[in-house]
This record gives sequence, C-alpha cells and structure tokens, in this order.
Amino acid sequence: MTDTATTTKTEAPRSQWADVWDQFRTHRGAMIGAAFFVFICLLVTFGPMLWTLEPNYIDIRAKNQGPSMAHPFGTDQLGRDTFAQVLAGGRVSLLVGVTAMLLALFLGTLVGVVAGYFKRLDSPLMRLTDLFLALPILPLLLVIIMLFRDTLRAAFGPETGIFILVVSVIGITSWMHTARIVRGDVLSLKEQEFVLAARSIGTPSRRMILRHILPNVMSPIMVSATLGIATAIITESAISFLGLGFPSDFPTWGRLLSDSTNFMTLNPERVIWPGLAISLTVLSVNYIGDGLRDALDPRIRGR
Amino acid sequence: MLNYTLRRLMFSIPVLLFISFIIFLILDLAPSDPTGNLPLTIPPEVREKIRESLGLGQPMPVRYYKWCVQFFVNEPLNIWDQYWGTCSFGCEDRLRVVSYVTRSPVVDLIVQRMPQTLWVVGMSYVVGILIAIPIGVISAYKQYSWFDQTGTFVSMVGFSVPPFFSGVLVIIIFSVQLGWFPSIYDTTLKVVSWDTFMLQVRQMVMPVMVLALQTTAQISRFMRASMLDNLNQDYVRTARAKGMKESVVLLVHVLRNSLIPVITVIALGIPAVFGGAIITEQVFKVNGIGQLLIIGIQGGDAPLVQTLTFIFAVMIVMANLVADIMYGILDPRIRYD
Amino acid sequence: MLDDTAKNKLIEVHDLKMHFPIYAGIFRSHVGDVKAVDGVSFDIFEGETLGLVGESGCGKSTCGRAVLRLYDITGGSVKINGQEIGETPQNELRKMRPAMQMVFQDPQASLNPRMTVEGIIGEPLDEHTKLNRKEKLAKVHELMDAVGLNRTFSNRYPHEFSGGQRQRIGIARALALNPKFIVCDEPIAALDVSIQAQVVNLLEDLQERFGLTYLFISHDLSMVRHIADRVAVMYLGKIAEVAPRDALYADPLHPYTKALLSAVPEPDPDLTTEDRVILQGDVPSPTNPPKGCNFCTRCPSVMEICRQSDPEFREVLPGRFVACHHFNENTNAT
Amino acid sequence: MPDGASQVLDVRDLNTVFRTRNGEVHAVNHVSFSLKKGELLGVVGESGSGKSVTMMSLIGLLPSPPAEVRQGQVLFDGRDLLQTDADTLRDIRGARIGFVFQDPMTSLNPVFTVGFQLREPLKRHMGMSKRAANKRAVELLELVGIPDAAQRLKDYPHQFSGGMRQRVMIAIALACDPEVLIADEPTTALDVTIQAQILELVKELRQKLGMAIIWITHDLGVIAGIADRVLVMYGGQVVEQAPVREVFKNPQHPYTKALLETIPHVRGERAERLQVIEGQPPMLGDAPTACPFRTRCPQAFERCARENPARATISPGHDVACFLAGSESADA
Amino acid sequence: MKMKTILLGAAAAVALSACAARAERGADGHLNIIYWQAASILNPFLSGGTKDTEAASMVIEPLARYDEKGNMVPYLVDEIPTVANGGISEDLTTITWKLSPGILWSDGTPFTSADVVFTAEYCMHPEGGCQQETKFSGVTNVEALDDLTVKITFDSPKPFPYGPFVGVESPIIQAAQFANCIGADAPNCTAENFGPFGTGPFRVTEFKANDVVSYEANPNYRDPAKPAFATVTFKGGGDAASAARAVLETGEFDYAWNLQIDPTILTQMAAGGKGEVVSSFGTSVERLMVNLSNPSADLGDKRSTLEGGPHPFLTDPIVRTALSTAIDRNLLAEVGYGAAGKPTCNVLPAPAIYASTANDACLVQDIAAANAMLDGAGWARGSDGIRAKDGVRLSILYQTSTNAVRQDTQALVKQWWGEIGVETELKNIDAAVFFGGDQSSPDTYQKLFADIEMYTNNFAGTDPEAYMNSWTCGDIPTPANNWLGSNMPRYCNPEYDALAAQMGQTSALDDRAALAKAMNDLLMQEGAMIPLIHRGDVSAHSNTLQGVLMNSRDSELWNIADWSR
Repeated sequence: MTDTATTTKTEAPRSQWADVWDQFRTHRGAMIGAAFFVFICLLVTFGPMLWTLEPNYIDIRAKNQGPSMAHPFGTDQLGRDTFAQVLAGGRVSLLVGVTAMLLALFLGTLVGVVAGYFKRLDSPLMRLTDLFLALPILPLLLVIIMLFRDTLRAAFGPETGIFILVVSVIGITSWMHTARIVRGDVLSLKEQEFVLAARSIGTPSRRMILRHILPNVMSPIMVSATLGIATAIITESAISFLGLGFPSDFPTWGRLLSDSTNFMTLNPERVIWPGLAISLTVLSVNYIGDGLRDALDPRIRGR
Repeated sequence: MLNYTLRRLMFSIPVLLFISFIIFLILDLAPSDPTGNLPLTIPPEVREKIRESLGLGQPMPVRYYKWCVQFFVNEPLNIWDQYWGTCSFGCEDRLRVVSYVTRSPVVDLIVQRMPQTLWVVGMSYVVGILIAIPIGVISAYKQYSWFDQTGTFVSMVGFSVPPFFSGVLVIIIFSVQLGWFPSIYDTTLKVVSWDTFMLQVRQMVMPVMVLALQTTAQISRFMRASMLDNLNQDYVRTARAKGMKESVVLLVHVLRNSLIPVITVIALGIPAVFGGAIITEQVFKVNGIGQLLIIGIQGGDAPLVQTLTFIFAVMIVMANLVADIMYGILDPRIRYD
Repeated sequence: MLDDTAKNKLIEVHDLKMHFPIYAGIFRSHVGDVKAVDGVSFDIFEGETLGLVGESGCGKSTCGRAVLRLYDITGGSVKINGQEIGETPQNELRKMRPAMQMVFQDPQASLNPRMTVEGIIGEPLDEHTKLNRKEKLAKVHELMDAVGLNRTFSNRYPHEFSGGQRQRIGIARALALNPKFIVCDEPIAALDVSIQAQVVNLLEDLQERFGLTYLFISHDLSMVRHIADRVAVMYLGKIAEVAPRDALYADPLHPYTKALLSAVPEPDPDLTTEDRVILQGDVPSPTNPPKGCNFCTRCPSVMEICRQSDPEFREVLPGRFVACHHFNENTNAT
Repeated sequence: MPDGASQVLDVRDLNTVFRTRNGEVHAVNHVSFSLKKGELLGVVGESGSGKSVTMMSLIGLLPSPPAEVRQGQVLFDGRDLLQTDADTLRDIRGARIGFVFQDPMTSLNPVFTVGFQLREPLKRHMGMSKRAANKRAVELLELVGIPDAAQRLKDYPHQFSGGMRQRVMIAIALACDPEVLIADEPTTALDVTIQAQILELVKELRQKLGMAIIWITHDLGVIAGIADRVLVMYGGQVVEQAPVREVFKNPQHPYTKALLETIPHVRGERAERLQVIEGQPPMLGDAPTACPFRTRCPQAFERCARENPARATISPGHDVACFLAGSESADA
Repeated sequence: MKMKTILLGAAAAVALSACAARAERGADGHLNIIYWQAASILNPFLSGGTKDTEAASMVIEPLARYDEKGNMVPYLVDEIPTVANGGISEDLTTITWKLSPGILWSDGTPFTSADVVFTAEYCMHPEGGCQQETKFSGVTNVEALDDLTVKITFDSPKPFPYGPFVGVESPIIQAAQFANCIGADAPNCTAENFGPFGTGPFRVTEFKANDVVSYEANPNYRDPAKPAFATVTFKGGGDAASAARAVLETGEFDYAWNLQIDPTILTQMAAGGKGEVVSSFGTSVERLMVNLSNPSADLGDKRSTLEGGPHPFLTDPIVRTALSTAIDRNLLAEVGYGAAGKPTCNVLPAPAIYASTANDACLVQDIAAANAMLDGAGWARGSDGIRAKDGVRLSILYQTSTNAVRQDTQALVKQWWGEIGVETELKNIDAAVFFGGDQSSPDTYQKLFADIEMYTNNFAGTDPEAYMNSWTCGDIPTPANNWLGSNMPRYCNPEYDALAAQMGQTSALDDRAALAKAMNDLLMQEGAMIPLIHRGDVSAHSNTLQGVLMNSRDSELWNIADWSR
C-alpha cells in the first residue's frame, strides 16, 4: 500500500487475485505443480493429435516391449502402445477428476452457502450433510454403480454412460467436506461487519450471497477443488481396480495401472508410466492446493 | 458433558434409523434377487414360495420393518443369549438376518471377519498415527526445511499411490524377492505363543505398511497445519517468555493444542479406513469385512450388504460422537452443557 | 424538558429488548436468554449526536444494530421519524434503509476485501437508485471528495488503504444515500490515536454539512465528550443514565457513571487521582444478571434495596434520566 | 547515564530488521535507552512505531526468521543479551525479566490450568517441587488480588474474566521475582474500570517488590499516571525521552506535542474542535535516512527530508530527536 | 455295451492302491491350498460353483470318480457296475451299486445304502433347490436292496447310467446329519452345510465362509495310511496372479487352482523354481455364442427370444463364417493360454473319439477371404468403414465375464472384426452376475441381451450326450422357462434334434461317437457357435508336493488322499 497518500496519478488497481498470484508464485512447489499440471493437461488434450497411434491398436508382434523409438513407453501384453494409452487414459482420468470435482464443489458450495446463510435451513442441511458423511462411501459407491450402470449405459452409450455415473457418484459422495468448510466460513463471514454493512444498506439475500459471500469463500473452495481432483482420480482408479468402471478397452490411468500390476516384474515400465502419471498429477494438484492455501491465507499474504 | 453425550446418543438413533432406511431403499432398487442364486432347475412356484418366506412379496415398508425387527431386536437378543447361554423370548423361532448366498446369519459372518480386520486396520491406523504425529510436529517446527519438504513430498506420494499398486509392489519386494513376509494373510492363525505372535506380526507388516502409508500421509498434513496454526499463537510467546525450553514449548504447549483438531480428524477417519481397507484386504487376502462386502455386493447378497453398510454407518456416527467428546475432553474451553 | 420539545424526535426507542436464547440440556430446551439489551429507552433529536457509552459486553453495539433493525428484536419499539420499524418485515424495511445507515468499528472487516472502493461506495446506489454507470461514478467521486479520499483511488481495493482511509470509505458508503440517521458503532476504536481525531472531526464536519443525526457508540468517554450532545451510559444491557453532555461530565449522578469517569486516566501527571473510585470485581454475566439493580454487585454505595428491586429509569432533573435507587429516594423526599 | 551502577538494563543502538519477500523492513532503528533500578519507564507510540518489537528484540522473543537483530547491545547484569547463547537467555527470561502481554485472552495456554502455567517457571527457574511451587503459586495469586487463590489454581484460563486473566499473567511474570518486568500494552484490551484496577495493582506491587518496569502503551493517560520516565517512539525510533512531567509539561518533539494536543480530556475544558495530526503514520521499510515525522510535521523544513536527526540532550534526562528541539522555534 | 473306460478304470485303481500303504497317516504335516475364489458353502448340492464342490470333495465322496484320463475309478464301491458284471440290467434301465463294506463316516458311524438313498431323495426333492438335479434326470427310483446295495431305476433305457453318484458333483451326504435338512429347509441348515460329515480323507475343522476352510485328516478314513497330510488349509480370495505367486514365487502355498492369467507371466513365475505349472485338457472350449434371435431392447419381453424374430444380420451364415474366419485362433491361444490352450474349431474337441476334423479350415485366419465373403454377400463398407446392407450395420455387442485373458481376447477379436468392417462394442460383466443366474439381472449369460457372448463350457466325465442335448430346440432359454436352458444361440434345427434323439437310443460307443461328431459338425457349419480355444485347466503345485494328478474331468483334488510331500 506504500504511498497511496502521495500518489496523484491514475490509480493502479491491484486486485486480490493479483496478490494471490504474487504470493503463489513464491511457492516453488506450487509453481512446479501448476506447471506440471498445465503440462499434463495440454499433453493429454493435444498429445493424441501429435501421437496419432490408436491407443487400442493391437500389434501383437510388438507385445511386452520395452521403450523404443516406435513405442516410447513400451507396449502391453497385446502390443498396444503404452504412450498412446497413457494419453488417452489421462484424458478420461483428468476429465473424471475435474468434472467430479466441479460437481462436488457445486453441491458443496450450494449446501454450504445456503446452510450458512439461511439460519432456518442450517439445521436440516447440516443434518443432511452429517447423513451423507455417515453413509459408508465406498460400499455405497459400488452398490450405486452396480445399480445404475445398465440404465445409463443404455441411455448414453457405454462410455458416456459410465462417465456420467462415475462422475456423479464421486461428485455426490464427496461434497460434504466442502459444504462443511464453506458453511463455517459463511457463518463467520455473516458476522463480518461488511456483511452487516450490506444488510444495513438493504442488499437482498441473493445479491448478498453473490456479491459478498461467494467471492469471499472462494479460497477454501479453491483448496478443496484441488484436493477434490486428486481424490476423484484416486477413487476412479479404485473403482477401475474393483472392475466396476469403464469398459475394458477404454483406458483410464487407474485401469492401466491395475492391469499392469501383474506385469510388474515382467515389464516394469508398464507400471511406472500410469503410476507416475497418477502420482505426479495428484502430487502436482496437491502442491497447487498447498500453494493456494498459503497464497489465500491473509495472515501470510497480508504483508 | 454427560448431557451432551446423552443428547447426541439419542439423536443418533433417528439418524441411524434414517440411514438404515436409505440403505434399505437403495438396495431395494438393486436388481438382485435372493432366489437368483438358487439353481435354475427350481420350478417357479417353489421359487415364489422361497421369495415369500424371505418376505420379498410384501411391500417395502413391511420388509423394512421386518429387517429392523431382525436387526435391532433379534440379533441383540441372540448375542445376549449366546453370551449368557440363555434362551429368552423364544430363541428357537427367532428370525435372524441371513445371508442369501452362504445361508448363514450375517452377524456370525461379520463376527468371524472382525478379528483380522481389527488387527490389520486397527494396527495400521495406530502405526500411521504414531508415525504421522512426529512428522507433522517436526515439519511444522522446521517449516520449509528439507525435512518438511521431504515429508510433504512423501506424504503426498503416499496419498497418491493406490493401494492395489503399492500392495503388489511390497509383495514383490518383500515376499517374492526378499522372502521376509508372507504375501497371504492367514486368518486361521491363533496367537497362543511367542512364535505365533511373531507369525502374526510378520503377516501383518505389509498390509499395515500399505494402509499406514495413507493414514500417515493424511494425518501428518493435518498435524502440520494444526501445529503451524498454534505456533503463531500468543501463548507460545508467553511460554517462551517464561524461559521454557523449546522442547517444552513445542511438546507440551503447542502439541496439546494442536492435537485437539487432529484428534477429531483421527476419530472421523476411522470408518474411512475401514472402508478404504477393502482394496488392501483384497490384495493381501486378509478376507476381512471389506472382502466380505465386495463378495456380498457382487453376489447380490442384500442382507449382508445392508447389514455391513449399516454397521459402517454406525461406526461413522459413533466415531463422530467420540470425536466430539474427545474434543470436549481435550479442550477445556468446550463444555457441552 | 425545557426547549427539547421544540426539537423533533427523530429516533424514539422504547423498552427495546434484544435477547439471545440459550439452549441446554438433553433436549436442547430453552433454558434462558443472554439479555444483551434489556429494556432500553431513549430518544434522539434531529441533528444531535447521542453518545452511547459503556464497557465491552454491556450491549451497546447490539443496541445500535437493533435500532437499525439489523436484528429481529425481541421486544419494544423503535420509531424513526415517527414510523414504527420494530415489527416491519425485512423486505419492507429495505425501502427505509436509505434513511438510516451505519459506520462500523473495524474498518478492515467492514469493507468487502474483494470489492473496489468504487464498488463498495457504489453498492448502496446500486441497491436503491437507478443511476447509470456514469452518474454513479460521479456520485462516488463526489462522496470520496466529501470524506477526503483521493478520487483517483476509486479502483483500488481496501487492503491498499490505511486504517483511517478505510474508515473514510466506510463513512462515504454510509453517506451515499443521503441518510438522516447514522449509527456510528465504535468508529474510532480500531484506529491509532493520531487518526482518531481526524475521523471524529470528519464526522462532525459531515454532520454539520448534511444535517445528520448520530448515535455514536463508544467506550472512549473522552471522545464521546467531544462529539456527543447528550450521553447515555449503558451497563449490562440497561441504560444507567442519560444526560446532556456537559451536565453528565460535570456531575455524573449514577454511581456507575461516576466510577467510569473517574477510571479514565488523565494525560496529566499533576492531576492527583487519589479520589478515584476504583470498582471492585467484574461485570456479571448477562446470562445471569444479579437480582435487583444490575450494578449492585460492584456499586460502592450499594443499599439493601438495590439487591431487592430494579430501580426505575426516570427523569430526576430536567433532561437527566437515571436508574438508581438513590435518586428514587431523593425524588421521593423532595 | 551517569550512575551506571543503578541501571539494570542498558540498550544501545538497537536495530531490528524483518526480512520479507518485498525486501527488508527496518522496524527498530538505533534505539537506545536505559532502565534504572525500581524505575517505571513508559514507552509510548502508535501501532507500528516499533515499541513492542524493541522489547521483544531485547530478550530474543522475536521469531527468527523473519526477524533479525542487526546491531546494538543490550546490557543486563553486565552481559550483552544479544551475544548470549539461547540457553542462558532462557534462564534469564521468566526468571530475571518477566513479561506481560497485551491480550490476556490469547496469551495464556487455553488447555492447561492456571496452576500448571504458574508452576512452570517456578519449577524451571527455582527448581521447586510441585508442592512448593503450588504454595508459591497460591501466594502469587493472592498477591495479584485473585480471591480464593488455592481453588482457582485448578481453573482453566477461560474460566477467568479478562481482568483476572491479566492478573494471572502478572503473577506469572512476577513468579521468580524478576528484576525487570516488561509489560506490553497490558491494559489495552481491558475496559477502563478494569484498567484502573490493574494500574492500581501495579502501583501497589511496585511499592512492595521494587522491580524496574517497562510499560508499553499508546495511551498517554496511562503513562501520565504511572510512569517515572517516558520514551516516545515514532517510525521505529525514539523521538523523545524525558521524565514524565517534562514530557507532558514541556514536550519538545513536534510529534509529542501534536499527540498531546489531539487527545480529548474527560475533565477540565472541552475543546470545541480536536487538533489533528494530518497524514498517515509512516510505513516501515528501508532504514530511514530522513526524519520519519517530516511528512506530517507542521514545522518540517528542507533539512528534515535530508537527514535523520539524532537524539540530542536538551536538559538533564531529556533528549529529543529533532533539529528544532531546544531552539525557540520549537516552542512556537 | 463294452466300456473300455471301465476296464481302464479298474486298472488305474489297482495302480493307485499299489503305491499306497507307503506312509503313515498325517506324517507329512500341513498342506496349503489356495483357490482364489473362496468357498462359500461345503454342500455341492446347494452350490454349483467349482470352488465349493472342490472344497467339499475332500470331505464327501461319490461312489465312483473319473481319473485324469477320464476313466471311472471305484471309490466307495469295489467295482463299477457294468452290463458285463451284471451291475447294469440288460434293458439298461437299472444300475445296481454294491458298496464296499466297512466304510465309516468321519463321525464313526457306518456308511450304508440308506445314505445313498437319502442323498437321492435330498437332491430330487422339488423344493430343495438341488444344483445337481440334472445328475438325477430320468431317475424314477433309488432303493436300498440291503445295507450295502443300492439300485437305481430309470424311466427309460440309459446307455450311460453313471449320472447319479459318480463324479465330484454327485457325492453322498450322511442321512443322519441331513435328515432335517430336506426340501425347503435345506438352505437353512447352516451347520450341516458348512461342515458335512463325509467318507473322504479329510474332515472339516473350521469353515469361514468366503475365506478359508480348515481340514484335518479323517481318523475313520478307509485307508489307514492315508492321507499323508494331517491338516489342510483351503484358502480363498484374491486373484489368479497372486495365487500363482504364492505357489510359484514365494512358496507359501502348495497348490493353486485355475491360474487363468497371461501365459508370459505364468512362465516367468514358474521360472522362480519353487513350483510347477500343471495343466490338463478336459472338454472345455472357450467359444462365442452367436445370438440368432434379435436382442434389440425395443422388443421388450420378446427380446432375445425366437418370438422376437431372427437376428438382423447374424442369421446370415456368411456373416457368421466371416466372423469366424477373421479370428486368428492360434494367436488367441498363444496370447491368452500358452500351453494350456489349443485352437479348435469344434465345440466337442474331446475325448478323442468324439473329436471331429471336418471344420479345421477355420484354424487359419484369413481376413482377405472373410472380406471377400462379405463383399460377395453384398455387405458393403460404409464411409466409416463399417459394412452394411439394406440399412443394417454390422455392429456387434460382444459380452463376456470380467477376466484379464477374456478382455485380451475381446480386444483382439474386436480388432480383427474391425479389419473386416464389423463394429464391435465390448462389455464385460462380473462373473458372479454373468453366471449368477439372477432372474432380475439383464446381464446373465442365459438372457444374452447382446449379439455375441463368450464363455467356456464343458462337461464332466466322458459322455457328451447331455452336453450335446444343450442345443436342441427345447433347451432354448425363454421367459416362459425362466430363462432356464443352455441353448444360448437359440439354435433350433429339427435335423439336430433328430440326431440328439437318436443318440439317446444308441448305446454302441462308435455309433455314439459318430452321432456326436455329426451334431458337432452341424453346429459348426450352421455357425451357431464360434469355438475359439480348447482350454486346459491350469494349476500349480510346489515342487515338494507329490502325487498331484491334474484332472479336468473330476475335482482337481480327486486324489488328495494320495498327495504327499
């Protein structure tokens, strides 16, 4: 804030987000994480355009090969190109991660804000949250997938149907923590004087939430967003391992990893690539979360 | 405190009933038919008879009521009778919750599975916490040091590696290559002597390791954050101003305060660990609760799945309660009237 | 009442109650209330400043917010310009908001950190006027000038300003809709000594310029002495004494007012403070106020009756209201 | 100071710097002062004037990083505290130099009983047994005027009111009979009636125990009633130092004067309009090369922007850091 | 009727008893067996799962068993009844078993003909839900002529009357123990179903459903020197790869069952030297079932039934032939099965006398020929490369159970079919559901709500009659018969039915063989099924374990009494 009093030139507006970015930039882990995450997103988005090998193309003569010029990541037991599969799998895994996170975030924020803001809805909504928290997630997830797989498959096709299912199941079962955090923040925000100030102006609830509450709960939301991506990717891999996810010829990182564990001693690099992809993505996203948490913490950022 | 506990306990009854109803509802939608596993040669009339005997012909609320009676009345009575060797309220024709697939009472199956799950999952949790807390403390105290950075990295890797991968990896390293530990968990082993105890320890090492990695990863992060919060507090400065040693400041003043939120996380994590152990149980053939559940789900064994998921729900609700009570005990500021 | 009747009563608060329920026991039954404000009555005349003083936790801030109906009050009536707002639902109240505004204690917390100064000052205009963007900006700039802020900073965020400047932003926001009445809730408590005077002077200037009426809430008796025309002293949810400023500071009637005034340290080493009244003990909890006069636990001149019955709040001298048994006797005697 | 023997603490040319990402922040610049036995030294200044940081620097309580004590000496009992190793410093803290902090709500550890926290320094520094420490703790609580002391040892901080908590803090600071008590805004968070109680208590304790006290505050009123000597700080440096009467009756630094004029009074004449110090308090940053008050000083002239005035003694025990000090224009 | 097998069986029995009496019972300590599918019940009459019948086979025994070569071996009788020795009546309607004297149940009570009769009653009870009821098909009466003689009467001449009480799926349970468990009560007898008394070499000490069974040597076993192991653990759970690892790499277990994993992995594990992979060929054929009826979901109740009409394109024999020709069976065998799989073009590849050679042309993959065939039939490639004719696209939903090898096969087949312009969507269903027979699930293999499905089927023993009957018109699963039936392709050909009927009347082995071949060839030529691999069973045992004789026609544990270390 330096010499605001003496400057007379045109204002140099500095948004909070610029500050956040400045602080974020100083967190080395977070920067590396963000760079890697962007890199991996670009890679899986545009990679398949450059690396045009079909992930499902079987070249049985080239099975179980190590890395080579033709197959930089080697091939699997049917001679499919691991690199192409990791790219294709990454698309799905990241898409699942991001979409499920967005869904969970949307639900969590909605419930959290409404519960925190409207006193009368607080108790029922939080009971609902407790209820969801009390539901054993993985078992229920499995049951739900068993139940609705075919309906959705019939309606949207095998891939889209399962995608919708996996994403919504992960989303629906992981919004509660966000809701709790957001509610807590909203409750304390509500006591903040600027909200009181807005009320004394007569700002109606809708605008109050959009203008004052939501922008100020963005930070916990962003942090849970990063964690949400990581959790969703891991959960998808668990579902894949238990054989309830996407069709068998539809690669995801989780499936590639679980398929290749049996080849671990025979063909170690096959395990390494999807394993590395999952770990590094989760790691980078976690580091981004860490950096964001620091960057959004006013105590640290303040000065 | 007592009031609070009682109130929470009482409140948990409708919650649990409601949860059980939801679980019942979800499973009711499932396409699994208990007679589906009967041989195909059984004529339809007989099949129908069997369905009726299982209460399947009746409307949903009736079936739910029947299940409730079986689970909340008959099963506890049965445990009572088994324990005391008595026979109260007509123990002969008491209807029990019976698995569709194995035809044995679900509760017996669960009781059979409990020991190994408790051994492995419980131990891994304890081990994980014991490792996590010092890591969290040191990481926070030496924030941004190499130890902190390494700890952060390792715990995030631990969080990001799926157990079906790390499990197989440790099997290949420690069972196949080194031959130190068995890769298959022996559920029939009874600890009666030092040797059997060592056997038990050896067969637990790997699953405990894999599970503890995840626990450690999460709890050490919480511990670190909580320590960091507290290290900036005024009372820490007071303790230093009193001339207390750094070790006392850290391990007495800060640790106790930092543990309060972490205890909650630990208590709330218990059910998740049980649920999350499903994959680890598969990998090491521990055949505990998790594996039972998977089999139940795959086999369409509704009573089994329902009872198990409900038990998970009970555990979560109880863990919540314990967490809150622990909170009150550890933090004298919290006094639930 | 002297010539007070000639003045128009802008605010009339009668028997205002603001209770926060306490739930306890196994069934979360309602076992009692935190009586933050418990039967407070006062009037504020148009154009004057009523100082509301008291120690922390005495309910003065709650009282200020309840007067603006930021809370749904438990009981009593609040009239603004003769219009009862105690029972008005919030959506109807909205239309009346422009007339009554508030300045808050913490200049950091009272400004949305995610909004620019323009956004903050312009928010009331968005809500209550139909100005276009250009008119709005002009109005914002006008307001910024009025409170002594450089108008080129209108795109900046609150954290780029110092405490005193932030408080000016808050004041500009309160002024945006040309209010008649402003509740100043400890507007200077969070500011440095050298800045406090700036803000108080600003408030006085604005009052003069726009004919404002203030309810000035503060724990700082010396500042209140400076800005207020009349002063109300609150203790434990109730008003102990209301009096014109000079009379109150010269001759406090209520024992609590006396103690409060004598406890203020005087920045003069030569002033002997041997005759200071030092109260013993702490303020009782508003959950469980003492029986009788709520000051009876600390009062240096407590009598038997004080522990029995609650003294009536009454006018003992023209324009001077006190709730104390001492004055009940006096008035009875005379 | 002439009679060095009677000084318990002598601070010379202390500099403290905070390292932040945006460069170094010079929070304390060339601060020197001394403290005599049994004296109460008031330190006045607005927030950010460096008064708390100075006192923390003395005794190694600033977190490092980011804080770093750059240069200077802190002589206590014949040794330089800045050169002392951490262990010795710990032996001094709490035993020979006691601390009372501003916010009694957060300065006590919420999860330990008051008794525990009171016994800690006794066991640490005096090697007392728990029983002995307990006995002493009861005495201490009685000393600071907490009724029913033996019983209250078992209570947790949150069961005390704010004033009572500050009494506990004082008891802890006094536990080992320190030679110096540093009180950092001990009454700022308290209500006036409670503040009066605490001030009364401190006066009483001073008479009884006779230790030297450094009392940090921003409230000139408090200083006037309690201090022997006053240190006025602004922008990380000491701008004026004088006996208490001198400061109030014959202030020399423009800041001191302005500060005294802005304060409204409860008693005496009511000023129609408050005097103000225009502008904002300085932001700390680089080491000052000019007078920090120049931007707000009504009498500032060209030299003030060029040079940082050094403290000059204008009468015995009264020194000022202003080019105009002592000259006629200063009184204008 | 002269049965070679019987003579061979008798010879084997002699050979077996010769190498007995070598050791002392229980001398070799503990035996660890891992079945990666855990046993859920020990009563094979209530569960058709191999894991369950095999776990039970160590305890309860049939009267006679098949050895590893498919010969019948007497177990609880002294000799196999034949027409020659008078055990089978001349009109082939009765068979009389003479039980060996002196056999005791594990609880010490004598084994009598009453137990055999009871077992028949138990399984034939209409409400009992006996999984092995087909073993008793045609049986009108089972009676005890005396304590050691049982006579079984059939409703019509049975050229092959060894259904009841022969083989792992038809053991004898103790009448005394199961007396109260007959009919609808059968499933509720938990204690009995979890711990049946038996005449076998072991008895159950502890049963943990879906986890582990513990056995100890049966003190009343008829051969005092056997079994060599005092205790056995029968562990379940995990997956095939980890089971193989436990035997071949870590040596924790002595025997692992059904190692259907990638052959390269298995070879690599076996290289560890701790154990040995064994395989044997029975009658298992991995095949594609071609749905000849229309599986379109629009048909509602008529979906995948004959009433629903014929399949839009799979009824075209050229398409079916093309699909078959496009498959490289040798590669499938190599990739998925290694030594344990042979390419085959027959659904009945064994025993040798039944194996046809008429269809071996399909052993060679010929994409070009398949393309030519389709081109010739007017299936023209569209812009997306998928062939279509009259608006019908060659798009196939191809389902199977979840299993790594099957998924690999699916992927390969999908690629080959892609090369001939056929679009394939893969679907895999958990084995428990796929084979579960759940009425309400749409995913069972009987319902076949897909165009093509893949699984393995086989028959126990040596006689294919019942097996070949699977593809008669009467065996088509329909809603009317609760989808019961094994004619998954919905193949209905009077010519085939006539051959099947003829076989039921024929007793001469050579004639039967000729008929079976004819039926096989008919099925193949009509393309109702596309056989892929003649599969062997693959198991592994540790190097220290001796006496393992891999058997695909009975329980793999059939001779566990002879196992030793």
